[in-house]
Amino acid sequence: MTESLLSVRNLKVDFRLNDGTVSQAVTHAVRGVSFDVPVDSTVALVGESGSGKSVTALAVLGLLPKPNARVLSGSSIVYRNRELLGLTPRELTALRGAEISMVFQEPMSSLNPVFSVGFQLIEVLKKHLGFDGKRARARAIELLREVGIPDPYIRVDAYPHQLSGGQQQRVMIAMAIACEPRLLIADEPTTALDISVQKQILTLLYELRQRRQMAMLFITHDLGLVAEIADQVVVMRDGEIREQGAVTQIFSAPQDAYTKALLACRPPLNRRPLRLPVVEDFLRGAEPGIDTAERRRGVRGGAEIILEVNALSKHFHFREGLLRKREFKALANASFKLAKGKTLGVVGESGCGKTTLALTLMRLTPASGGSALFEGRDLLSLTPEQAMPYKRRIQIVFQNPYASLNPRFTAGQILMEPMRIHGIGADEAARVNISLDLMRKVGLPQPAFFKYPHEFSGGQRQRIAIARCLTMQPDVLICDEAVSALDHSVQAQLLNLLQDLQDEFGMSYIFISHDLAVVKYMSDEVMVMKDGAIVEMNDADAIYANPKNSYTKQLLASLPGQGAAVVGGAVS
Amino acid sequence: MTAYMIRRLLQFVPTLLGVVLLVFMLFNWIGGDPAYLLAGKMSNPEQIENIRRQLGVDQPYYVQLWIFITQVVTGDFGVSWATNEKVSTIFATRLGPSLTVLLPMLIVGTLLSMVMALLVAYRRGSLTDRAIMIGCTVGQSISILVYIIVFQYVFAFQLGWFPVQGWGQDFVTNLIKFSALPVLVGVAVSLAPDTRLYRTFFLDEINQDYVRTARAKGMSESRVMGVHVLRNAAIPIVTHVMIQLPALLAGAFLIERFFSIPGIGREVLLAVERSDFPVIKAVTVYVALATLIFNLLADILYKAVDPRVQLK
Amino acid sequence: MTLVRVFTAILLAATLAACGERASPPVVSDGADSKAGKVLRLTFQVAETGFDPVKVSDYYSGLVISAIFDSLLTYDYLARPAKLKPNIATALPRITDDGKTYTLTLQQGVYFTPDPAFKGLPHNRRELIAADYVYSIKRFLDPKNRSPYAFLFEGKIVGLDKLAEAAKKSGRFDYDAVVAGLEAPDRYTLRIRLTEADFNFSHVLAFSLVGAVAREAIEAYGDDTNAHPVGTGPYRLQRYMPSSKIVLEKNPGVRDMFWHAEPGDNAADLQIATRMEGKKLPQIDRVEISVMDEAQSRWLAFQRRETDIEYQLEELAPKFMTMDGKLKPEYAGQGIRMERSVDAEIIYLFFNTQEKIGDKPNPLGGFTPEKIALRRAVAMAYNIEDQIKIIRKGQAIRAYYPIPPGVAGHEPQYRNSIAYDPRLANALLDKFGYRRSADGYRQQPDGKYLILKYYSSPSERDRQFDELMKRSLDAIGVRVEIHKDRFAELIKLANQCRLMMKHATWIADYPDGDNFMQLLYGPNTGQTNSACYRSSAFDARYEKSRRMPDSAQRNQLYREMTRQMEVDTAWLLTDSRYRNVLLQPYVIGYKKSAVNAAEWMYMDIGAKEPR
Amino acid sequence: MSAVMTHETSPGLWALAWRRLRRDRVGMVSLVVVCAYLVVVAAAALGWIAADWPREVGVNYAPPGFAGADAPPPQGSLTPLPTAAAADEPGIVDPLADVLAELRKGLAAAPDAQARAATLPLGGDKWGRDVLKKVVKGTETSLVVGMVAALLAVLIGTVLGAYAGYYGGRMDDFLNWIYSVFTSIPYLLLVLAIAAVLNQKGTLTVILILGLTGWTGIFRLVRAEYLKHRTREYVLAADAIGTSNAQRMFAHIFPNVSHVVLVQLSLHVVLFIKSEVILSFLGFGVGVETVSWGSMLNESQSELILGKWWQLAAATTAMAVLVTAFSLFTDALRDVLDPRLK
Repeated sequence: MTESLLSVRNLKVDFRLNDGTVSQAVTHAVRGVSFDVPVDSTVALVGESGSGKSVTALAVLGLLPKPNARVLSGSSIVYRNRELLGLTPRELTALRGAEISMVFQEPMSSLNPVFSVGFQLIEVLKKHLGFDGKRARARAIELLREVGIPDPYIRVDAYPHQLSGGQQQRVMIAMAIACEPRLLIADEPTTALDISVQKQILTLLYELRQRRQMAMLFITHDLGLVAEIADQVVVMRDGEIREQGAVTQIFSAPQDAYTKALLACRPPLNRRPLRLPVVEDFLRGAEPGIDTAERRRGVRGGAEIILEVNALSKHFHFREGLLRKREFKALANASFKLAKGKTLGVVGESGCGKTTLALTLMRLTPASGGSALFEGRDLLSLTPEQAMPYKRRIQIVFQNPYASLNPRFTAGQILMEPMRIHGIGADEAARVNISLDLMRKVGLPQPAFFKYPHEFSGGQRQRIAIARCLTMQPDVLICDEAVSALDHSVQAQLLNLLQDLQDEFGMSYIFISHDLAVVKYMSDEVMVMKDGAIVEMNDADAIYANPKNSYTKQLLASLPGQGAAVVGGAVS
Repeated sequence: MTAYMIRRLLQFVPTLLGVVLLVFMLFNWIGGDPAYLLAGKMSNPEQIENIRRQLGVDQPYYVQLWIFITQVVTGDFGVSWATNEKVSTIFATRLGPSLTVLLPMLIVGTLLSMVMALLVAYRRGSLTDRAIMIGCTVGQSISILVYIIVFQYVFAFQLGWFPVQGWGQDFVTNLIKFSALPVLVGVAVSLAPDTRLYRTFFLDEINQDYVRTARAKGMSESRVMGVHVLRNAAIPIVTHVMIQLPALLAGAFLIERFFSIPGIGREVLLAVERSDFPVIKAVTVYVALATLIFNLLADILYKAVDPRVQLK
Repeated sequence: MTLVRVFTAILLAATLAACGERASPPVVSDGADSKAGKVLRLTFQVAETGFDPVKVSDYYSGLVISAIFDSLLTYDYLARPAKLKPNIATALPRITDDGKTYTLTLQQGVYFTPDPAFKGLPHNRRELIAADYVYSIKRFLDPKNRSPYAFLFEGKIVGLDKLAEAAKKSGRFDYDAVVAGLEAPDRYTLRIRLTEADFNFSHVLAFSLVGAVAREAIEAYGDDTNAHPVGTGPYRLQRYMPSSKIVLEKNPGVRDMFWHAEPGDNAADLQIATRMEGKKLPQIDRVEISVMDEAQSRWLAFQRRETDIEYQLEELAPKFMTMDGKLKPEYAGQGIRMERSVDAEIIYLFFNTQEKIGDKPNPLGGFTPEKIALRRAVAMAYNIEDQIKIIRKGQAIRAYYPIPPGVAGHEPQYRNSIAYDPRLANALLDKFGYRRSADGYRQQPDGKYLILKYYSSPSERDRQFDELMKRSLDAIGVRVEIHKDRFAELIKLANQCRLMMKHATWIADYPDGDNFMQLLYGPNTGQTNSACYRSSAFDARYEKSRRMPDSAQRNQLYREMTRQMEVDTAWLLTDSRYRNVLLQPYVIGYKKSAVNAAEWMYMDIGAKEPR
Repeated sequence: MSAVMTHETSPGLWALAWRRLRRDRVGMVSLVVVCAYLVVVAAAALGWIAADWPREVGVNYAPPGFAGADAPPPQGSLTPLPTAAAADEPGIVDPLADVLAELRKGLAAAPDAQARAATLPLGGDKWGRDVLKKVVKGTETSLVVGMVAALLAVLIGTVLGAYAGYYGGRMDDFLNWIYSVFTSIPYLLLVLAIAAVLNQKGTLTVILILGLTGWTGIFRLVRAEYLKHRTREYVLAADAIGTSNAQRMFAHIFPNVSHVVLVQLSLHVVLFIKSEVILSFLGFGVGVETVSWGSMLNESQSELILGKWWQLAAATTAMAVLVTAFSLFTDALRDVLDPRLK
């Protein structure tokens, strides 16, 4: 290994869970982490939520939230032979942005909304390079061009909200590289972006690093991404390093069970195992062999149709000018059929109308036109009273497990409520029995019945949400990004559960996600949406193998491992 | 933008109509009959009837309401029943003194509490922060009446630093000499709650991601707080101040009364005591209008300081 | 950028503040400020309403009006009881025709202050003539002016009411019409013919609001006459910020007047007379009046010598006075003087004597013995001594007689027949069957719930009266409910005989007993007789008294009437307030006017020594 | 079957909030102070203490005990004139003359007036009433006024805000119209107008004035909360399972905005206690049958300059301590109920 630019030794960070009161529980966010970032290379810090990866990154720049976080003694962060822990504020500010800079996850909130991007760039140049206003502005425009912002002369005066998410992240990167730092720390720089944009940003970072010969500490939860960009990989879990090594070694011969699990739990693109391996399997030591049995997907002609959607539209109106109204078509003429017992995957980037489709089908927002025939009746034209018996037949699981359960209800209350409304179960005792039964089915322990949502993890909450739907024995279950907010290892568990339930109850799924791999794994048919319209629909395997629409092609091209040097994601 | 303004201005109409109706009902229908007061010490029914005719209060309610609405539209509220002074003159002449006290009070108070709030927000959780916050809470818990009584007694009377009360003829004298103590009282009263409020504004901003970005860029703490945080926190503060002003116009009556400042608030009290309906009507409508306009101004100003805001 | 806006706002405020003054009479252009000369600074505790004599009724507006306008007659500055004296008239009126015709001759060479209204005349001014008084008196009855003092002339002057009646019909008062009872046979003679004999009409002519206005000015200023007084008096309005600041300056063209008065037999009067006699009037060049609502502010201001004279500090009196009515030595030592007098007013608690209030029975009204007993018991239970000692802070004297000191007809030796005696009041109520129910409060003799309603306005002062009333009536087991309403509303209710019990104040319009005794005259119910008291015994005597000049016979009638009122217990007379006027050491010649007129023209400012 | 399960008590959000509050020292001290006041209020309301506050036990303006007594004032200069019989004027007959004469004879000699204290613990007011007892009684009135008025305002604001925010559209337009009308009218005029309409009826009027004018801020906040919550996924989920609008508004959303309402309730108690003082100054305070901090401060306005500072000091202190404690408690409450801490 070459000369080390940054070396972290035995880093320990404690967090006080602060709510303004005196003594608090302390969590050990980072428990003795050591790794090196060599000159002119990329080190990826990989881990799921709570692994301590971001805390480690923030500790390098001394940006840990002041009153709550504490770096324990014995820790050491050495940058070019200088100990960073214990620098004076003045020394730190001289270092930040000049020698070491950082890019964050949420570009929108990380840029100051009330200053133009030019102002924010110029600020750095003035501070560290001592440029005067004119020179700084010229340099800012140059930087914007370098990170690929079109029309940099104009955009330099734009405010962050006037740029797209990808452009905002480019501006962040421009700010980070403005003073030619030797080390760039990128903390999940692509996570908040649409898939097609993710790819561009990754490429940009990759190229910049190469061109400028700076080192990069790349932090991510997505092991798949790492393959394309990193030289070294550090895998973290619960504040500790599970494994570190060269990227090829990690991908080809992972030593740690957790690393192995992380690699295996993503749905592969080229196969469709009956079950996805989960972390527990690996940690238990019972490393599952490659399951050769595969699930057959696809809708064959003549399948029974449970839901037929025709020309479904949803328009929103915005005021424009004094009297004019601008129409925004969130959903335009969507028509499709859902086969009984099958899964229809819906993919598309943010704003494509996926969620509007779900809400409209659920009658949660009124449709502007079209019909949705369920057992021959148009669900959308029913009166609220008429719709009541159909309500339980179509149910939905939402994306955010933290928002979709009423925090003031216990799990039991959440499960009992729909049964009471629809008169399911003979009496309360019967309903309690059904609830407990379902809870077991979705993998929740019995005492959970009396617990409140905040006592559950994200995955457990989604299980409750699923159980809530099951109480009504729906025929159609819409999963609106139901697993997107979860860690990959948890995603796998939930996907397995959904699959098991479909097998048991024969429900039809409308599976909405931006995650192409997950959709492919789960779906019989896939529907691609863009700007409120369905651009392509076909059997899952067909569409992935042979996309017809140019947009579909573009989307699929952004899948990790498609056309990149290193084959990642679904390494076999 | 123009379309937005026009639409907002059109929205004034129903609100003003509501104000007109409510005021008309409250004061005309159920409120007092000024004829007896105006009739003087020895009034006979005939005189009362004459006065009622002169004032137009003998007309059916719908006619009076219609007259009121015409007055609102034309902006001509006629003359005060008590003094025969033109109502528009009353309003115009009382506005100056009110503003001479209110604006310095608002400006000094806002600046002071902003500085205090910024300081304690930066040192949040520290002993200073807690001490100042508890001090503010205590300060806030004392009635404005006590502030006025005690300040007037101590600063004007015992120490003689200020005139006890009064109002002069030229702006500078009024501002320097007569407004000083009322402004001081006003600032003392508003300092505690405003500091507390602005502190929360600052705290909301301090935890934002862009602050971390600014630090990561190597900006000094003073620049982070004084430029990045301040500019963002200024948005709710400016709005708060703008929206306060019309309410203060009639709301500073205690200060105006104790310091004999011929402002709007004192005029309102006088008008109510005298059942001077034209003045009450005018003040209500003007203040309501001012409230609406200042709300609109606050929104426009909001746009000026916050580029994210789109006025549609 | 925010700052720029703020400064714009300040500039705007400055502009507004500069426009904050109402335009003063535009002729005043000389640097009156620079040669201000002797300045008298004082305060009003209540805002004035304006300076058009026919449009105002409040005390403070009246004071300013008395300094700007001239009435035909006036009162001697020092003589007490008040003594009439010619002012614009060359002598007291010739009263002929058995008190029905009044003839006066005016001084020549008296001019109105210059004003643009007199455009075209030399120096923009005009001489005062008898026709001005004709016009000025007519204005009181013009319906458009809705004058609060119309009653001074209503039904009194031959032919004038007919003109007013016609004006009500046509909507326009014909000032050019000839009125038989109001004539100016020549430029300087005024003849007034009354509908019936009235020997007190001279008081009306001396009333400060019956001053001469100029028709040109009134017509020129239209609705705004309240802010543009144009008179002949010693002062004119120089600067006016309504409800805040009034500045008077010496009328530059004032007629020659010299200080002369008849001092009473006391040292104070004599001292004033020695210092002032023969001086040219007025001595004070400028009077600056500020309106200050709060007594605390006024007292602090006086103490810091921001004001020269302080008229009324009732509730703060203990601050500067000892219990026996002297100025405290620490203030006397500074040379501050106090001029103490009793106001020509009475304060009384009236009981509604009508049997019904609206359509509900009035537990307090009627003339059956048990109703009188209830009123008497209330009167005996009400603790006047506490009212004077605690609410008035000792700054009032007991009132026993409906006519206060200093007013013709006052009886200093009169003995009241109702004394404070709650024990007797209790016994009286027991006797008449007002039994106590379980909660300790009394019922009506017929077993009905007894509840008395006392009315007052929502001020801190009135709250003290409420407390006293409740304490007093609790002592005899009578339940009282306090009703609060705005002043205007209370007047309305009083005129409609809808108030059961309330304190009322009557301040003399002119120093004659009739002004007070009419308060109990039956036909004045609905006007000034708030007790709605109707007693044939009283009314007969009152009617008789009206046809008499001030005399012993009239006083005898007044005594009987007073006794009758006591027997029927329509009122409980409580007190008349002291007026403790504080004067800075250099203020000379102050004596409280016998009527509501300004003293400033008779006063002077001496040299101010450093404090 | 539920009987089989061991009923583990699981801490709900309220219980968690309480746990957090228990750890907040300032918050707990404030709570204790507020509770102490409530105990005093309860005791006063039940008549256990200060029931005899109207009794005049001291000399007028008796100074507080620690300040020492004033020199006794010289005996009253008011010597009333002897009374006369009505009959001394000819022709005037007093119908009660005989009765009175008879009764007068029956009355024994007047008992000696009770001796009055020269000093009182916290001084006396102008009638010689005990300021300490007045403060206690005033605490009762002011706190009750503040709490009941706050409840009223919160009730109005919450119900209207819930309807406006939840339903949106026409309902929102209409309620917003009422809101903007109320907020556009100068508060002073609104108070005076409503006071005039209600007529003076004592404590209840004060509560009504404060409640009817003070709901607007709560309305705005609750409306915003409902606007936010009605599109939250848990509400959509509740809609999806077929709950009614009323169930969603009150059973689902309300518990989740209740912390906002609770904090507003607490804030408004303080606000209204302070507003009561201003109402008293305007003459629309409580009636003479009771006493409040506002009426005391208002009385003491003119007393201070006479050197009688104790009523001002007592009322101000009592109020400052409560309001401070209440405000600090509100802060603590806001902190522990902050949904971000869940």
